Amino acid sequence: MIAATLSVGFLPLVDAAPLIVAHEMGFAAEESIAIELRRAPSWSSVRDMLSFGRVEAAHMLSPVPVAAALGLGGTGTPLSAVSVLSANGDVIGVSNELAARMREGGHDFAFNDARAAGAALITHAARPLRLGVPFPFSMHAELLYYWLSALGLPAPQSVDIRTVPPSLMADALEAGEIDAFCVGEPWGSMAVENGVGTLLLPGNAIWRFSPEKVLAVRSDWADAEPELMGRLIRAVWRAGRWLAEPGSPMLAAELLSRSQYLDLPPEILDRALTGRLVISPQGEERTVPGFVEFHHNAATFPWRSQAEWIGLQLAARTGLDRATAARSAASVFRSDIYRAALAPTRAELPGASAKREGALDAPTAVPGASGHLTLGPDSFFDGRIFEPSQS
Amino acid sequence: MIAATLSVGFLPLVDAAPLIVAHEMGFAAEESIAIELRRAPSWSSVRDMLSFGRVEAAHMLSPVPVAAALGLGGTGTPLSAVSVLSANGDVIGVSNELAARMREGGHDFAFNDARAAGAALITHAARPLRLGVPFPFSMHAELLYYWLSALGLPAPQSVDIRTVPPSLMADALEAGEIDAFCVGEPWGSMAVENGVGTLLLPGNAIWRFSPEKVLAVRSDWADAEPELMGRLIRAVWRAGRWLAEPGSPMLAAELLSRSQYLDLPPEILDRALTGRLVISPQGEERTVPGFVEFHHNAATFPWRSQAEWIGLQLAARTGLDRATAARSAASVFRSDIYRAALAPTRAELPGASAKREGALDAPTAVPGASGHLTLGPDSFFDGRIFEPSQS
Amino acid sequence: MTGHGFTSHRKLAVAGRMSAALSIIVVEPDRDRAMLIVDSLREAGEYEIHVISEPTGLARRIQALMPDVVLIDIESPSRDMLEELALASGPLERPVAMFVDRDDAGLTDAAIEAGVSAYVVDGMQPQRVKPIMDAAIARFRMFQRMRTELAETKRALEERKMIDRAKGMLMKARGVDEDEAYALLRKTAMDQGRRVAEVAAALVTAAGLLG
Amino acid sequence: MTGHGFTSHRKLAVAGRMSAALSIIVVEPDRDRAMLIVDSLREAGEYEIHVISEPTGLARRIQALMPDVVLIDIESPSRDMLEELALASGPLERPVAMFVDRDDAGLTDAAIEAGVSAYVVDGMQPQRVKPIMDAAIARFRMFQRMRTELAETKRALEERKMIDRAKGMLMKARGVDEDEAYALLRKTAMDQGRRVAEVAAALVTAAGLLG
Repeated sequence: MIAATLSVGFLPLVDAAPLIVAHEMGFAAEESIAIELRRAPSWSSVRDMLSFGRVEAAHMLSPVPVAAALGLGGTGTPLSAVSVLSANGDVIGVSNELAARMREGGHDFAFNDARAAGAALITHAARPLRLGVPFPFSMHAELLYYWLSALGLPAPQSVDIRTVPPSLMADALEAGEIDAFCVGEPWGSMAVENGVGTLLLPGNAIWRFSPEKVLAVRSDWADAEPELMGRLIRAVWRAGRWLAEPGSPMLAAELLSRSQYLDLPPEILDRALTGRLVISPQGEERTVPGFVEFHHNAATFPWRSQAEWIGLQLAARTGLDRATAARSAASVFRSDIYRAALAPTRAELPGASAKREGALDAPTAVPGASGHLTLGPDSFFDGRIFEPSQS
Repeated sequence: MIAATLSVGFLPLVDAAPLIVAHEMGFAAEESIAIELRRAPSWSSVRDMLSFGRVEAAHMLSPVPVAAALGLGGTGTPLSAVSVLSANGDVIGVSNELAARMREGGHDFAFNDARAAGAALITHAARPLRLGVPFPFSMHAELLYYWLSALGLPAPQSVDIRTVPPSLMADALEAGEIDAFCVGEPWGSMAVENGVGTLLLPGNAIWRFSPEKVLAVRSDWADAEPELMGRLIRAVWRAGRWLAEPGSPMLAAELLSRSQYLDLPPEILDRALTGRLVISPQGEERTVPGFVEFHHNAATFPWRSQAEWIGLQLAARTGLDRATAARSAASVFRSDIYRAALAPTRAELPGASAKREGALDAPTAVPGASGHLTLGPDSFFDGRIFEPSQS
Repeated sequence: MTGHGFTSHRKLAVAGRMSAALSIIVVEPDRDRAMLIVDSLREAGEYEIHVISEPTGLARRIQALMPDVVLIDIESPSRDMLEELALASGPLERPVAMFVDRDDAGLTDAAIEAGVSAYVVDGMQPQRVKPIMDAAIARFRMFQRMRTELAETKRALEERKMIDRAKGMLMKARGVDEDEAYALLRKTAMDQGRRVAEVAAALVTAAGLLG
Repeated sequence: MTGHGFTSHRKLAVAGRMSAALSIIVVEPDRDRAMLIVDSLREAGEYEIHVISEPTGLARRIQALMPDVVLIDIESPSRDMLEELALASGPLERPVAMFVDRDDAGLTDAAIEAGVSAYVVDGMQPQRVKPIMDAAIARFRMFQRMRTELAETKRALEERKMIDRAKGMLMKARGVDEDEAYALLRKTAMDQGRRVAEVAAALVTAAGLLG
């Protein structure tokens, strides 16, 4: 008995995997719902599909619903993040020309040292540095700003930020419209594969555990259909749990590669899913533990402190009141809904709904709703710790 | 609890699949036995391993235990065929040079007309026709004799038969030591793949349902260890049943391809397992229904009439008394042991233990031990029917 | 002949959608026991229950109702009856629990190989139906996941093999090398807006037909 | 503390081999019920039965005895207890049947996801143990076959991917085309007496290490 068919918007990215898997592997059917996946060409398009009610839920950049709550961008429709879909998963890449200058200057492309990579980029890039990001309100933009600003290049003020849909990032780099980018996989790898770029850093070299995509719904829909939403959250949670099993990434790459989803060779998708990236057209490989995380370390828990961090970054740039922004932002990540939805499952839920972001350098056991739960490292590259005001 | 480890000899052939699958897919373990597979280089070697007690059971040419019972070849150790392992599965191939002459003469290599193919072969081959078979006592030899003799080339009298181990058949053809061969797969396909031969006929174009390989044991071991033997028979039967499932051939090809078994690319093994053969180095394809059969149509039932047919062919060539030979031969195919072993399973067993060989032109329902059972076509290309005297 | 056919719970329309109440077909020849089972299930949760008294009507009712779960109570089946019932109930499409009073024929293996998610030798006891049904559902799901995973993995492997085979055919037919053969497949796929695997499969099939 | 530990049936040596009598570990705190269960099983077939009275010793006994089947009777487990027991019994290596008197916590899903082959909410009733055990064994085997098939299919796909990846690396490193890259892999494999997939895996791993 299918209770309902839910339309869900997504962008062709590796981190749409939990939604694609929930559908293809039957986790949605187990919850008596059908998921109808609608591919969109850009983030503004997905956001509008959701805001205007053309889809019930969406694969969404975590800062988008926060920005909407702060009155930035969007259509004024309040959105809620009822689950995180994935942590990490972005890559920063540079043009081959810039990469060559950085190599000449002695940079080793070790792919794990944000400080060294940032210093080399700042030293060797032309001014102003032209950076491509998929959307103004995105973890991509936040990571770049945090990183470059911490290293002495005040961003976004001193850089030229351009919005380029993920699938066009390689083209923009090739056309010389940008010097570098931060993008979700597989579009960084596609730039490498097409011979137009070299990868410089994974996103988690800047922030070890950033909430990358969320499952977003209209807040009024969340109020009206708590039961259906619970089914969707559980289906997606089971999909993420399946993705974390050792044998799953290979098969997930096959599912994602199909024409209605990413329509790219599975070999390219394997890179992000296994954390083994090819960083240059010469074929150099780098292994990145935790490159993208769908389940472990409570990856899908929507921490109010994550939303607050995002909200305060946005507030600082736009001059909004910090306390108001923190409050509004924190209310967007619905840990209450997530908890209620997962109560009937075997999910281990954290005892608190906010944490000091950046405080963990190593896997750490924390109190869970029943027993213990392990959280992974979530430190920032510069060691700063964010103390949330809300919880 | 593993009751025993049984050593089983085999030759690297596609029709060793039931034994390899019984081990790899855990059917042996389900019967609380372990199978230790020992690869042999030639049929005489497998026979001797079995006769001298170095293995408990073997993948064996169906005529070998019959010949032993008739006092032909072998070491005098009585052997029993406790199950058929596979029906059909051989191919007849010719050298490229001979194939070219046959093509010039108008033969179409349709791969399904034993009469036309035989006539073309007899017309265009040099005299004496030099034929490679894997062993003197083999279904390969019997099929060639039956076919050529029926078409007016008395065999073996008027042909030059040479024994060549299956894996060396392509080399013998390339070296010009033989003009044609009958061999089990994948060695016919390997001759094609190496560019040295063209396939002329599948074995089942001569006899639609011939018992090709049997599970052979020493008769005294069969008496001493009925329980263990039952376990082995059931494990192999389950493996055959699994092989007959639609999704299995592809995976079977992968298992068989491993270095300890056939050590050949799975793509070559797929051909026999799916009945889609590439018959010439030019890549021509032919589809052969029932090319090799591991389960359907009671393929593994050791019909006493099959053994008797083999025995009488051997007797006719060697001048043995027909009645004695028929009796001795029929006692080698142990339908009694097979029935007892499969009683606890869901196998549908035929009511009788002998049948008129060659009498069925189409799938036919026959009385089974409980309900009905379908037998497939088993006709000879020349329409003759063999009436067994024993049952 | 096919039973009382009463429905214990009507489908609820929620916001224009159907409710997700599990629909259950109960095959129970004993009318009194059927009532007790329905009552017991109703107490345990919100279900849409259809009772049929004779298994002969099962296949037709299943076609009509597409139930989420099938519970079959049958005294002491023969093997043929068991296999027929298992087949009719569609055990690969939904959880099926089979209850027998006695298993004289030792049919446990047959029942489980036929795909039933629960085979209970003790008859259908009203107070025990719910936990058995829950276990059957959980087991069916686990099995279904694995079957999906296996099917998808096989499909992926099959596609790769198909591509390799098509490449081999092109290499022979056009005298090109492997790279060129793949480029040709990819170009055809792009031109036709299809996947490389689809183009490869079409090529291999066509060759088989022409063969 | 870990129970009576009696063995109802000694292993028989048959022609230098062990008998294939199924060995069963029964976890049953109630000594009287344990006796009844052992008697009931003995009547039904030839088994080697070990009874332990407390689940705390289970993991150790399983290591020592490597039983074919584990039957666990436990009144009303908490989720933690259930998962711990399931883990200790090794439900992916052998059939495990778990009997609970009451399932207050609704742990059916958890038990089945943990891999137990039977989860029975009615306690361990001596006269019903045998058919439940048979069903658990049949189900375990079916599941095991599918797991094997899935693992082998994944392995085959993985190997192909590895070969493709190694080919790609060679093409880049040596500037050769796909055919030549494969020929190089095959030659290395033949020289080393290894499979192409193994050589490819070694190459890919080495590149990862060097990377």
